[in-house]
Amino acid sequence: MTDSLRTAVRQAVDLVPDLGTWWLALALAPLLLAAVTLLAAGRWGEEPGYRSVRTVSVGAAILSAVGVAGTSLHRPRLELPWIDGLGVWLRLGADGLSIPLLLLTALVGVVAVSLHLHVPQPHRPEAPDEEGIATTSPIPVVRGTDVPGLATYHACLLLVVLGALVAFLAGDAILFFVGLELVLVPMWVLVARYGDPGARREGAALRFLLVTVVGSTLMLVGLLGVATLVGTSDLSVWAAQGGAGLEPRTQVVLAAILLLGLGIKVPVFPLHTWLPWVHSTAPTAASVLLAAVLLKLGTYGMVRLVVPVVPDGFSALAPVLGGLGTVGIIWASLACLVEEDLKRLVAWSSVAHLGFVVLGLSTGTQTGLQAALFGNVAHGLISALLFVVVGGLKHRWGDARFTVARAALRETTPHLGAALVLGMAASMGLPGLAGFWAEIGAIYSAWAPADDRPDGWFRLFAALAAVGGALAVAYSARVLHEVWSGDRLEPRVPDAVRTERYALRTLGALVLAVGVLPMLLLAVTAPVTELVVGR
Amino acid sequence: MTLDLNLLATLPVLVPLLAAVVVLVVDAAVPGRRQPHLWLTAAGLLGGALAVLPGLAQPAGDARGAFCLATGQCLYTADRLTSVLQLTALAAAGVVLALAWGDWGGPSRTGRAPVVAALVLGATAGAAAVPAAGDLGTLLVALELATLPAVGLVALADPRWPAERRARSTEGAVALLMTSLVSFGLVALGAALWVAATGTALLSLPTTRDPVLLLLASVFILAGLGFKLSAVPFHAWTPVTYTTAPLPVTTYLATVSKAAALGAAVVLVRALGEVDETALLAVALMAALSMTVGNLVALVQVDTVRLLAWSTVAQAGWVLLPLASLSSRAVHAAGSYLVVYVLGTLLAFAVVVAVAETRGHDGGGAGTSLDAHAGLLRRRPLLALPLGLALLTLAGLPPAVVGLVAKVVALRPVAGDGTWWLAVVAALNVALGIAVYVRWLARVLGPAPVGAPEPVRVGAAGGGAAGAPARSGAGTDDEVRPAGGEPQGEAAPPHTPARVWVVVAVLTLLVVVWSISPVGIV
Amino acid sequence: MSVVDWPDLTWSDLQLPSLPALPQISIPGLSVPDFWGAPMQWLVLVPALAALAGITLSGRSNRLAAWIAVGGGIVTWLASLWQLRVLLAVDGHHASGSVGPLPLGELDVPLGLAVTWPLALVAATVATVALVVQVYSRWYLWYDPKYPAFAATVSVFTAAMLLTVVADDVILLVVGWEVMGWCSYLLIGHHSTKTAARRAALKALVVTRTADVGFVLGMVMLAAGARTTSVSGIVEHWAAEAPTRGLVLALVLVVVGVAGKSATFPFQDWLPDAMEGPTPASALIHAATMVAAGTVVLVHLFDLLAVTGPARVLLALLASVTLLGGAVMAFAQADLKRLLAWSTVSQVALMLAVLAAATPHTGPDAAAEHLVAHAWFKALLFLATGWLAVLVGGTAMTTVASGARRYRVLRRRFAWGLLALAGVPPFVGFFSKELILGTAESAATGSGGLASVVVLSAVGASAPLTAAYCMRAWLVLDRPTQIEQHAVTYQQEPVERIDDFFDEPQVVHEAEGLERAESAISSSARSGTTLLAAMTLLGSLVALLPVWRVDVHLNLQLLVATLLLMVVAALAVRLAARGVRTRDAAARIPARASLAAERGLGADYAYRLLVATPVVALARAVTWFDREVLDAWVRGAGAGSRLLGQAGELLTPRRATPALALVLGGVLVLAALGVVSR
Amino acid sequence: MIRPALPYLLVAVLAGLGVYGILARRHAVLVLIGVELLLGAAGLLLVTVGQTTTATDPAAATSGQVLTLFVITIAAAEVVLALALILALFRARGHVDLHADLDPREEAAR
Repeated sequence: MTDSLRTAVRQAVDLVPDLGTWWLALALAPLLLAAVTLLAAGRWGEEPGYRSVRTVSVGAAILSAVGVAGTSLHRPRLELPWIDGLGVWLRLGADGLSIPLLLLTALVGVVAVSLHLHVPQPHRPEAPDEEGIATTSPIPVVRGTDVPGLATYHACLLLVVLGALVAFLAGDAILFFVGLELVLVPMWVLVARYGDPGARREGAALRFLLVTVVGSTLMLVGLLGVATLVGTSDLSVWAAQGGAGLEPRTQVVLAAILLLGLGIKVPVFPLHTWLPWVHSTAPTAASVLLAAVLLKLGTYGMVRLVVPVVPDGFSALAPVLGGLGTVGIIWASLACLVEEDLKRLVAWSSVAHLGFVVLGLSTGTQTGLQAALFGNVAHGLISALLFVVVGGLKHRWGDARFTVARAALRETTPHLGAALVLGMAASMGLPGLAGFWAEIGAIYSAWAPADDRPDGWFRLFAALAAVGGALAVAYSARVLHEVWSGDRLEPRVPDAVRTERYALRTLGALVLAVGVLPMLLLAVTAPVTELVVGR
Repeated sequence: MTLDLNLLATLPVLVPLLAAVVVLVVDAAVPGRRQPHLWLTAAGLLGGALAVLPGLAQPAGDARGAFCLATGQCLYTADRLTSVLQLTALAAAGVVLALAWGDWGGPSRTGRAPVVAALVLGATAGAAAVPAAGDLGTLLVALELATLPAVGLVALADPRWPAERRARSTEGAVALLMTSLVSFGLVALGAALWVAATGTALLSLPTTRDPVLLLLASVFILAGLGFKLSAVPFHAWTPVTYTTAPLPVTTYLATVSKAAALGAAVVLVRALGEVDETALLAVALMAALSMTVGNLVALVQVDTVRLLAWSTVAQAGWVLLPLASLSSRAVHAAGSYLVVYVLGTLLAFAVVVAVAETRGHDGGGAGTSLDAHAGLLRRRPLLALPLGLALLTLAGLPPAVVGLVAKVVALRPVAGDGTWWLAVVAALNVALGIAVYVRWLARVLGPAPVGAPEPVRVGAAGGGAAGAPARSGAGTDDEVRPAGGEPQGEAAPPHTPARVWVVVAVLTLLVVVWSISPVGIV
Repeated sequence: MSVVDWPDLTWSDLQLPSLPALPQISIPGLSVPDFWGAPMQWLVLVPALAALAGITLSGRSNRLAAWIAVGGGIVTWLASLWQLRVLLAVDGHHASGSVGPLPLGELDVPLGLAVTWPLALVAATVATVALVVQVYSRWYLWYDPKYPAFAATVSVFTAAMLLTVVADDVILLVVGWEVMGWCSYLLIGHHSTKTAARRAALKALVVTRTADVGFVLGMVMLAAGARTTSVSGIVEHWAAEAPTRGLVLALVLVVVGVAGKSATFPFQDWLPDAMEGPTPASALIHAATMVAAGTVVLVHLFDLLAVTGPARVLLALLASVTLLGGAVMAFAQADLKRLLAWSTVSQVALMLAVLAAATPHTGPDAAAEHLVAHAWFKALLFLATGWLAVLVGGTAMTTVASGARRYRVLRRRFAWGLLALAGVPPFVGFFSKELILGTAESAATGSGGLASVVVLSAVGASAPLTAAYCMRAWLVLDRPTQIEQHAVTYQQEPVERIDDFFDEPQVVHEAEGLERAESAISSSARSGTTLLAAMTLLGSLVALLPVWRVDVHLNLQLLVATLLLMVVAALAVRLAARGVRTRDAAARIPARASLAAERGLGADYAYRLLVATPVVALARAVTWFDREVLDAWVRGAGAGSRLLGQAGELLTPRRATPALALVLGGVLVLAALGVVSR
Repeated sequence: MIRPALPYLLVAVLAGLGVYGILARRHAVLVLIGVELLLGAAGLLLVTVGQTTTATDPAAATSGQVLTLFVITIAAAEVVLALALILALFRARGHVDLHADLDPREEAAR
């Protein structure tokens, strides 16, 4: 059965024409063009209506997704000289490491762009209401309307996706860095201008910007150090050299700087404090992109820029990194147990999940690496799903606190409820859903780390990570207990609108598919991880 | 002793100087004219810039020398980097001229135009000469040629200004002058020590030398240059002078003078760099201090010019940063960074000038405050977008990729060298710097302050709103309400002259093109 | 010493003559194209697909959902039968693949499936019970708008249990294990508008998942040692060497996990609370799936367990305590469903106990057989209870009193179920329990050691206790009523039977008597219970099939002694019940004790005090620390740079002289630095 | 070769006096004189160095003297400008006190 299926798939794939580097152009150009068009359109003359804005941006995102799919299929490589003086080339191309993340980015990009922007309501502190929630509170609008600045909003979203795609496609360290930086300003605008007005959005946006800039600049310092020592910033050369010719001490320093920088972006405990606040402030689509794509840049960077490049340095620091990842798991899960804001809770859970990813990475085994890469994509899908739900809920409720009395989702908004259940189940690492393989893989690989890792410590990490898994169940169940189930029917809020439903279904189906058929992803990443670990 | 004059190579310096002479002659012949002097200035700057071009075209490693000794050492050497710095200085001076055209060309009883024109030409010629200096004498003369006319420019405020304001600009000039005098004293002492240490006034090190004396000499000279770069701790004049000088002159100080100072630093570091790590430590310390102090103080400023002044201090640190390493790329990196910095600063100043002019040019205060920029994007998108690009260039953030590349270039020698502490300080300062510029940018993108006078919209931005009855609030957080329905007495609608638009457009185009394809960096 | 010369029997003497060999039937599954795969693949795939289809296709239609769920159940059941036939043909061991192998680097993850005789029977039992439950729940939740979700969850539950049964890979074991835990959460909390149900669901999930930390770690350790996740590979690897500390630790951890899922002490308290779920869900959880999964997993790993002393002792102690404690608690419950729940606690502990007691010589089959037997009668009892609850409006002992008299159609079902539970011949429970006794005894006298002895005594002691609470339940259910006399003369006209499985049942408020009881239930659900009732008897034959490869001496002395004890216990209960209005022997228990028993002896309080409260306190501490210490650095950096900026602004010289001083000072510092560092 | 200690000592004294003048005086002209002292020290140093290095390096022998001329010329130019500015300051403010605040920060930061 599987063989015939495989043949059929291969034949279908053969039908797709090989456009060479035009695939890359298709992946990137629509985003750029649409973003520029929208920026210009939003600036002069009559602001375009929401329909045309949405059409343009969703169309661009879909086109780009097609381009990304073609790129993943044919894996074209583009090499153009770019900055002569630095020896930086415009090297774009996809490999097994980046393809899953590219596809994730393209998909999440489409989802994020198609979500409706909700008019940020002026924050009004609710008077304590003895009769519970006033039933006369207006039912929020959840469909698209003419929001001021909608065109700019969409342009920013597209730019974020563009930057992430560039970073994932980059075959040059400096280009990767440029992609990383490219997302910052649009993200800042998204949070500062379209964020939750009640949460000091400017402060949150600024903090996001500054903290991540510190991270990426530290990373840049490390990159430049490596580039100078290796003599090029070509990532394939870096990986091929595998740290040969770099002294161990230098490697340790470089790895420390790189990991510190990337650790802020991931974020790794104790550098995580910026994340919950930003998430609780950002508009839904920005949260989705932030969690599903931007955090991945950090872990991807670790796999791409640290593990194969300065292997000795990495293995020297791996116990620390693994330990921090583990502490992050426990820490964030505990925080989730008492967190009262739903969006912050999901953000915290991201910290925990990325803790698993980091733990897997730090083990230095192929199993760990595979689990980490899997966890990257899995977390992307899960967090995107959860943020779509939670963002929608926040808009409907007026804020994201879930400890006050709300209508039970299961009774009033079954679609959102089902998506929340799916997301929470995946988030707790339920087998059959995407999160499981990353979790079990990380725990396993921590129990059986590479030979040069301290066994005892890593086994402790494995045990703690397993405890973290149990805590994840506790907080997920808590959320479901408070939000999903219950007997309240008031205040009524509308269920998921069409775009939300499509988005949730797509993400949910992928969460399930990846969970049931993990080798869809593992097979893609396996050759690369073998190279990375095997050196 | 034979001296091989090769005056052709010195044309970038000579042409502006000749133009200055011509200006003075013309003024003597035909007094009272204003515009011709400015045109002459423009021609002189343009001629200088054209004369640089052959220097740019020469292959790396070659140099055009003039006044060469029999030993082959030249007192004037212009290689490609030097030419780039010269071109930067000349072009920046041209931009400043365009910005100041209305000011300098305005009617004046004292015949200000020719004086100013001659000063600009002289200072620019000095700035062009500094990077090419091959010996201490040339360096000293060129430095002072670049500095003293600039002091004059600061002092020669617009006669239309109120007396108090002019008095302040005189104070600013005094501050600048006093610091420059002391610095010159130090440089002169340093030069003397240099001669004592090496036995020669040439800026190429002989093999026999006294290391301690050489170190002292280099520190003294560095201090003098630090003053011109406004590096900490020689920066104290910067905020005073920047805020009191006329805006175009401030622009001049922030760009042309910086090019000159960097040229001198490059000359010095080239002479010292390969051998003397201790001097490099001094450079590193200055760089780190400048960045940190500049950014920190810039963070709390409420006036755009003061903010730019402190940002200049911080950027001086960035310019010095690559020089703190032994890498052969260092001087080129510093040069590249300087070019990008000048570009960004020019653009920012151009917009600040334009905004200040529309706010009624009373010579400072309200027109340049950060509040004047609030909501600029809604009011004047054609100014706000270039300003945004300029700020992002200075901050080093995409979409102004060129700024980012500049940061990369500046960091690279340090990171490659393994001077980690400095690299980490620099990395932290990237964030600090971004905080500085983003604070401004947020005002530009954000809502206009309620009650602010509604300026007339320019460009195509549907300008019918100003006189219309109060619009409904309709959920726009960026609503600018006409203050009290009163026309606010802005009888003369602020008008941004075409030359400013041209300058803004050209600079913006440069930023954009360089962002897409950063050719010629390093 | 004995007066009577008991014949010396072995278990094989009791077994049926071997089945006529069926080798002439060519099994298509082995030669036909790959598409048909192996039946064990379908066992897992079909219910999973049914669940997916039920969720996605049925929309709001309960009818369509029921078709899908029941259809899936039927196909699954057929697959389980097909599996049996294949197994017959291939001599007892059949392996296959699933979605693997996974490219996980150093770790070999084949994700294989395999099935052997006892487990194939378990699978068949699970499939049957699941089918009956599906049919039954269609009736039970007729009006429930959430029925499609319920049916789909039951399907997933079935798939997960079947996966656990046929898995030959520890990862798959974990998969099935965790999915079951999640499904139990959904099922228990099905009535999510009820606070108690929500709480019970939460508790079930959190308690079992906490114990699963041990399970997962144990499995990971096993796999890490063997560098493979294949169960056969693991057993081969670890059995090759003497038991190491690693193996002991791994198995102890696995035992902890099993204890959680099987509601063994100290994790027992979630199960009685889980009675808040709909009755079909309880039947499924208690009879065939969730709680039995621990037994299945330990059967998979039996070869390792049997050689690991500490893990066996731990299991034996936990199971014995639970076995006796559960039986005692069952006796004291004032609610029929909770009584059954505690009896499940006790019975599952019995399975685990015999696993602890068994030696490689005796094998684990007694546990598997009791699992099968228990599935039949416990499902029957639960479904009958649910039926009765619909008729009388509750499951409290006072409410269900006389139930079996008033609704005579239930009488036989309750009677057979309770008899089987008590282990009375010739019901299925008798055989499995005797097998357990025999296993324990031969292990205790053989090489079983401390664990076997503990288990033997506990099993012996549990028999009368079980009999006692069965008797108590029966006495209450079978209490004669005044109305009963009327029932004879009541209702002679033909009643309207519901023949169509998909017709709406009548709501019976005041149903009295046989016919009304029948008319309250759909005929398919009713025949499901009939099938289960039949199996409590016919299951004995299954228990006597020669596929149970056990070599156990039956000690007839022991057997008779046990039976005698049971009779004595039953009589004692009968005596105690005399004079009580409800005929409830538990009424003799002091009120405080019975109240405490109903509350699970404060286990819930203990959980909260020992686990939940400290964890939450820790969480609060963590968030405080995060906010006030970790984040303070970041905030402080912001505020600090602002302050420093202000300070810098203030310190910047505003006069010419200090500015010049700064210049000169700077030179001095730089020069000094140069000289010093040279 | 004898070490010309006296000139060096004089250089040090001149430089010290210059620094003192710069730091301690508030009258602009006096500060200017301090700067001139500093420059004088530099010139003296140059001359001295030029004298002492004559023997060793004839090619660069004249450097010191030539540089001295440069310094003197530049200093003269500076003085002209400085005096002009000081005059302007006096006209504008009525004093030439360098201890007065130069920085109009309060108004700007208002």
